[in-house]
Amino acid sequence: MANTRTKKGATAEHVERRDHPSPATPAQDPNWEREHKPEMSPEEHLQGLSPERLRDIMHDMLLGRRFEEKAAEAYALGKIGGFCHLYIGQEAVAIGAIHALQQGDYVMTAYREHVHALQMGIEPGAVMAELYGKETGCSHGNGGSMHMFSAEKNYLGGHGIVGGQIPLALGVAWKIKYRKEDRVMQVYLGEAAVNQGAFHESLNMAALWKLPLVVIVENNRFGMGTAWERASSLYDISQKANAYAMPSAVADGMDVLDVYRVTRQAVDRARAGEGPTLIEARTYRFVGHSMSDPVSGVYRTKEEVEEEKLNDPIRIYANTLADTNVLSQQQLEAMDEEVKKVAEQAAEFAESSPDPAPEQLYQNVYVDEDVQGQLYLDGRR
Amino acid sequence: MANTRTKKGATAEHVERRDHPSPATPAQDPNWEREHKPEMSPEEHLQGLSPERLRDIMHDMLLGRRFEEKAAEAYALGKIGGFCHLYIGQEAVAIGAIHALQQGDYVMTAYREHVHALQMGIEPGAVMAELYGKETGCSHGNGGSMHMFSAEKNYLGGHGIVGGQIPLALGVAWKIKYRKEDRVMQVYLGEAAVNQGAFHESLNMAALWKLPLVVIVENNRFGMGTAWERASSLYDISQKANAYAMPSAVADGMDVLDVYRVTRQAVDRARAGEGPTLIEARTYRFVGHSMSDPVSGVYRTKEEVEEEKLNDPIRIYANTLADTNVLSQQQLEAMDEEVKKVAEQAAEFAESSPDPAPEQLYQNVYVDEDVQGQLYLDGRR
Amino acid sequence: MAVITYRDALNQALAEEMERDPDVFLMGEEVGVYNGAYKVSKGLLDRFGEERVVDTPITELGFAGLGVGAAMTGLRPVIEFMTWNFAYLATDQIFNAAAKMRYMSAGQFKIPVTFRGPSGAALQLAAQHSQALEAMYSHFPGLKVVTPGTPADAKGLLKAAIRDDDPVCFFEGEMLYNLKGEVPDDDDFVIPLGVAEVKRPGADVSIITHGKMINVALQAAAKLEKDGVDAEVLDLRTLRPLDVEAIVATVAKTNRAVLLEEGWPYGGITTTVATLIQELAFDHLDAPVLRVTQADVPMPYAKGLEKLAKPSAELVVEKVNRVLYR
Amino acid sequence: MAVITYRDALNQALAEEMERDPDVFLMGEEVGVYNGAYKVSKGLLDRFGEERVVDTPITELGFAGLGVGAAMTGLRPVIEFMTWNFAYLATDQIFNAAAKMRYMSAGQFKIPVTFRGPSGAALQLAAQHSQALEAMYSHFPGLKVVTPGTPADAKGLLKAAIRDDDPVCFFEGEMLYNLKGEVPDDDDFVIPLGVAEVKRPGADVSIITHGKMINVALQAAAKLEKDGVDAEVLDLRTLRPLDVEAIVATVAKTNRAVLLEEGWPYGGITTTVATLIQELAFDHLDAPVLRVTQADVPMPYAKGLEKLAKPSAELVVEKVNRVLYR
Ligand SMILES: Cc1ncc(C[n+]2csc(CCOP(=O)(O)OP(=O)(O)O)c2C)c(N)n1
Ligand SMILES: Cc1ncc(C[n+]2csc(CCOP(=O)(O)OP(=O)(O)O)c2C)c(N)n1
Ligand SMILES: [Mg+2]
Ligand SMILES: [Mg+2]
Repeated sequence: MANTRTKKGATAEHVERRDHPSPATPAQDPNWEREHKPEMSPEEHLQGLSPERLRDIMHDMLLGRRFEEKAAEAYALGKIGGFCHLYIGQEAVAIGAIHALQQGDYVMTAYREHVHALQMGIEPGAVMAELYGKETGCSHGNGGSMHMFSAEKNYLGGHGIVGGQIPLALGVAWKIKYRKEDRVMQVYLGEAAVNQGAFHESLNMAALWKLPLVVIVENNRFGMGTAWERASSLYDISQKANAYAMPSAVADGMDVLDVYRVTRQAVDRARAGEGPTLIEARTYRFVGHSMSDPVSGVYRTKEEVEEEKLNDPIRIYANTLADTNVLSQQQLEAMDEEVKKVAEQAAEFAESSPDPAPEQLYQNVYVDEDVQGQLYLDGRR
Repeated sequence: MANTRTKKGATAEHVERRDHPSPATPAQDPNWEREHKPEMSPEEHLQGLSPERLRDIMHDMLLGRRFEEKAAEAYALGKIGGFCHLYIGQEAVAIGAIHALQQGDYVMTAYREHVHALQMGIEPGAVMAELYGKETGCSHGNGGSMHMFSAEKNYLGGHGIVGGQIPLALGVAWKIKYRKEDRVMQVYLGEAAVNQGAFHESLNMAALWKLPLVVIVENNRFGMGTAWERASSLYDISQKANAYAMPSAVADGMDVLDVYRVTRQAVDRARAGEGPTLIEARTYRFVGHSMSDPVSGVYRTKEEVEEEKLNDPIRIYANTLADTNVLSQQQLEAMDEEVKKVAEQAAEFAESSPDPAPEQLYQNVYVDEDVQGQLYLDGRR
Repeated sequence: MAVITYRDALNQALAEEMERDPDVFLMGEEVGVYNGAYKVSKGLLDRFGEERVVDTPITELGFAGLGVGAAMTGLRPVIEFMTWNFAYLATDQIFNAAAKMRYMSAGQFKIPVTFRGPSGAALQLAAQHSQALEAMYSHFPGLKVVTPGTPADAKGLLKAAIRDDDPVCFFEGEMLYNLKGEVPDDDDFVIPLGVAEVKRPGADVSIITHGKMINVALQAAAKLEKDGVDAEVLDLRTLRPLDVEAIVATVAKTNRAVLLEEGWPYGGITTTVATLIQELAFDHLDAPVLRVTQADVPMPYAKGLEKLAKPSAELVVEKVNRVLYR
Repeated sequence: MAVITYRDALNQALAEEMERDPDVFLMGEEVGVYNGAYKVSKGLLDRFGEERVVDTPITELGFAGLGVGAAMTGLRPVIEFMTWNFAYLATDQIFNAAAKMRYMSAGQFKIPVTFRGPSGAALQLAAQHSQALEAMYSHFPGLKVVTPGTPADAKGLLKAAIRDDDPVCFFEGEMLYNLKGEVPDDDDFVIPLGVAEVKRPGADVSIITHGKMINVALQAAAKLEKDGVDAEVLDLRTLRPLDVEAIVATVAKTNRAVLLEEGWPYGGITTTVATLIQELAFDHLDAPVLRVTQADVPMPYAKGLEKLAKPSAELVVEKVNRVLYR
């Protein structure tokens, strides 16, 4: 019923509202992810990336997947608390997009962030330890799954308010231009965040001031249980960029190399001082919204999920690398074994790490130390 | 210098950012207001309105103008306090648009609202008395210039937060659809409010749910001292509607009949259940932003203002009515004398009205009366 | 009387009020197809349809304002925030519009809107998702603020809030949804706003609190009983209107008070109550009024740190012993 | 020492800090071409250019967040709200981002942003434009809150706020901009945050206040002097950090306190101060601590009603007489 309702809100009536030819729902469009994708030969498709680089990308995809599978296990065992939002099925987006960055560039995203954090170079152990709430975590246990940070790696979090990271990223892009630095700011948001006022305000300022900002919408079609077409009167997110006279592009979010290709153009433009770009990466979440949300049943059918899983970005990329003789099935399996070990070791590291010391409770609220109860009014100290 | 800066932020660089042919600034476009206006004979231009109706419209235009001139006098004499934002130069917008409404329709706007309040049928005396802060004012002295209301006349205020009225109007439109009423909600905002998140969030929901909402942007080119092209990366406001798959139109905000024509179409569509429309009415403010703001000098030149005054909406309309023999110069002057008296009497009424009683201070904060100091914690009573 | 959960009590209140008054509708994120992020609206979409149980885009500012506009023209909206942590985005509509519209119009409009949702810290949700913000909302004249701590109060007070003609901010304990308790079945079981309740009578000291913390207060009272201290627990239930009489009465009875709240101390509810006590019951006081609140820090994620940050029965007992000079 | 206005003192502070540190920039509505809605930034655009004095679209949420993001990566933004009444729209960025970012990241980032603008009621601006909201901001750990009441304090404290490595909310009195006073010329005249000041020494009663209200307090003290009452006026100056020692010291000296603030009473600054006094100076108190605040209503427009709503020297005198049992 959820789905009839979704479809209902999304057929004729909906199309009529949109002055745009493409179908109203992905379901009606078998070619949804690939809608705007150019024809390329397998070789062209490799974007001229070196075999090493191409293998690194596969390594990163596998690590993201295995790491989160491990995290899911630990969550089930109660070793991880709070909310935990997995990226399984969407890996091609962050991994393809971050591969388009250089040293010194910045990344910021929402709460579905484990893979972004790993991709920015935070040690798997430090990411897992953060999930465990340990002192060795990348936020020393203060942040958890939704608030990972690494100043050293230019990974700026990890934010829990839908759309809240966009103005923050705008500020980082502002700083880059202010200091005339050779950097780019990349910010990620789910498609549901596009409806927030913060999106509108930020994109206007980014375009008005030509800031080096790359805005990547991870369109996995759902905001929790709400299908995009039930939340937006316009289906094509990339078209929203026109309201800001901002260039935009659509990427196949299940094809890591297509994400790389599209993002690379935007990153180069930003670096050249030509301003921001809006990228819609069309992807799908193979798991529930968070650990408490069933994979399917309420707002999407089992069939839909199964069908989407045929587009598993890892399988798609594995085929690309096989077809082009960059990586054999054997090598792939060896790589997979290796990253499984890394995830395993990350869990062991987290497990064996100490809890934060009680003193940490009152540390880093402010830069200053408290002066005789002037800062903390709880009368506890 | 203000203006060079304006121009700077608005020439080549700016055009390049826009994927739209029209000039980057009104200044560069002598035909700015009329850009989207169809060719019509003087008679067609009358929109088939009866001579009586056409004369009423002129009466309303003159009343709005004379009323506010009177208010300005009273303000100079210190009889009116607080902020006072005049509509002089923009009268054609609210008057043309409200003439497109029927009994039972609603209007809501921002703080530049005297003419809207009058046009919705609030007695001039009650509007002036509100400016004077008298008990006989349409908000009994609680609201002042920015917060006039009349539940009886379906005039819903009078709001001081830029963009704040848009979600409120969305709610009224929601109520109309919820109750399946034969009504339309008309909301006004200045062009600077378009950049607020509230605009984005509200237009999406209005279009998604096909609510009977007519959104009228009073584009007078400036938000206080900020020219539109220094605040928005996209020049054409009407194009913003595309981001919501919403129909839009541009009206000549200096031509009351063009505003009527364009608004009427949107109102009819809303009434027919076909959803919201965004209207950009291109107009100009002949006076300062508020009483404390000089007419020109800082952000616009005296020359610019003088040039714009050649498009005085009252003169333009007077010519239309003269050319079509609906109203002679003589009749016009008689009408003007009449409305001057009305404004005069409004001021006398306000002057002679009593101040609010002290008891009013604690009335209408809540519907309930206070129960032994449970609601008001100021220990004063 | 049936024993049901706090969640079901709220669900019943919503269903009964929607049944009773066609102008009542529920709007918010995931309230419909998903049956509510916390399942409070379970079954309501199927029962009342898409017109009255409305899923929104993620636009707190927009749909909060929608609720105010709909209320000012005659509807009785119930606006759900998935949690109150997200409602900062809507504060302009709540504080500048909802709280002031009636006053600015000198009574021409009623604003019978109810804003509701889970509040306070759950388990390890970290700084942005663990905030108890009722104090911030109580600051504003024009708003009413309600914080039920039991299933019965949840039902009776939500029905009262929906029927109330003023804007009401209704804070549900995110950790209370599964709490069970006796709830009258009566369709017209309404608890008037502004009436506190003694949840445990006692003679030696008053523990004054509200919402989720009444359970912490009762635990503390139980511990104290073992030490021969007879604590009275007063549940404010509604913070605005505030039952000042009940506060003064309990202090006049015990001459000692410890105030407990889930949120932060600076400008917390406990500061207003302490201020009123020392002003209105000065001569009754045998000791200063002491307080227990969240540690004055953003909520950390780590389990151990979170536990330290939250108010506890131990901390309450410690303060009680201090006001008893033991 | 030169005698200058509160406005010019702020302007000097901005200019000196921008001169001193290239990472400092000013951003907000009308701060540039228009020289500031209240002319606080007069001349700064011409002096420092468009890169460092930046006019924004009307997007409080967006540019407040911009300030936080720029601060976390090394700049020192000064974000002007045309008035604090409009900052509700930005509270998500201030409360969820600025106040918590350092803590969530366990100290990996500093957030040296200053949010500033006029606060409180001017003359007949009505409900939405007349709000004194420092209490709301003081509620949040992670923020600092400053409320200067004199030209010298305005300059010294704004310089301190800009140099401070934590997020600071800086409330300027909208009615104080033309107030004149002596201000040291010294480029390094900085007043540390967290240090209250006795603006008038006295022996019989303490009037504790902050910001614009110190002038009301001094008027009251003058009236009282005529009746032979010697009132001490303590100006808190910064609300977070709060100079608790100074508060206890003045009460220990006079044994009586009347608290005064411009804003609303529920959860107001005066509730926190009253709570601290009765807790930390209980045995010093010869009378309950009383308060004077804005009437607990939205601000009306009409001149006479507005006057009634605002705190006044008369009301302070009345409360002082009560704590003196006269
Ligand atoms: C302002 C705000 N409102 C609501 C929520 C609760 N919430 C968390 S995630 C989510 C859905 C977001 O969907 P989307 O932006 O598409 O990201 P995805 O989860 O699909 O990656 C919601 C409603 C929130 N965190 N912040
Ligand atoms: C949220 C908010 N920010 C700032 C202000 C201060 N302000 C009042 S009017 C105004 C300019 C608005 O311009 P526009 O929307 O174009 O309307 P106009 O005055 O031109 O009619 C500003 C910035 C406000 N009232 N509300
Ligand atoms: Mg999504
Ligand atoms: Mg304008």
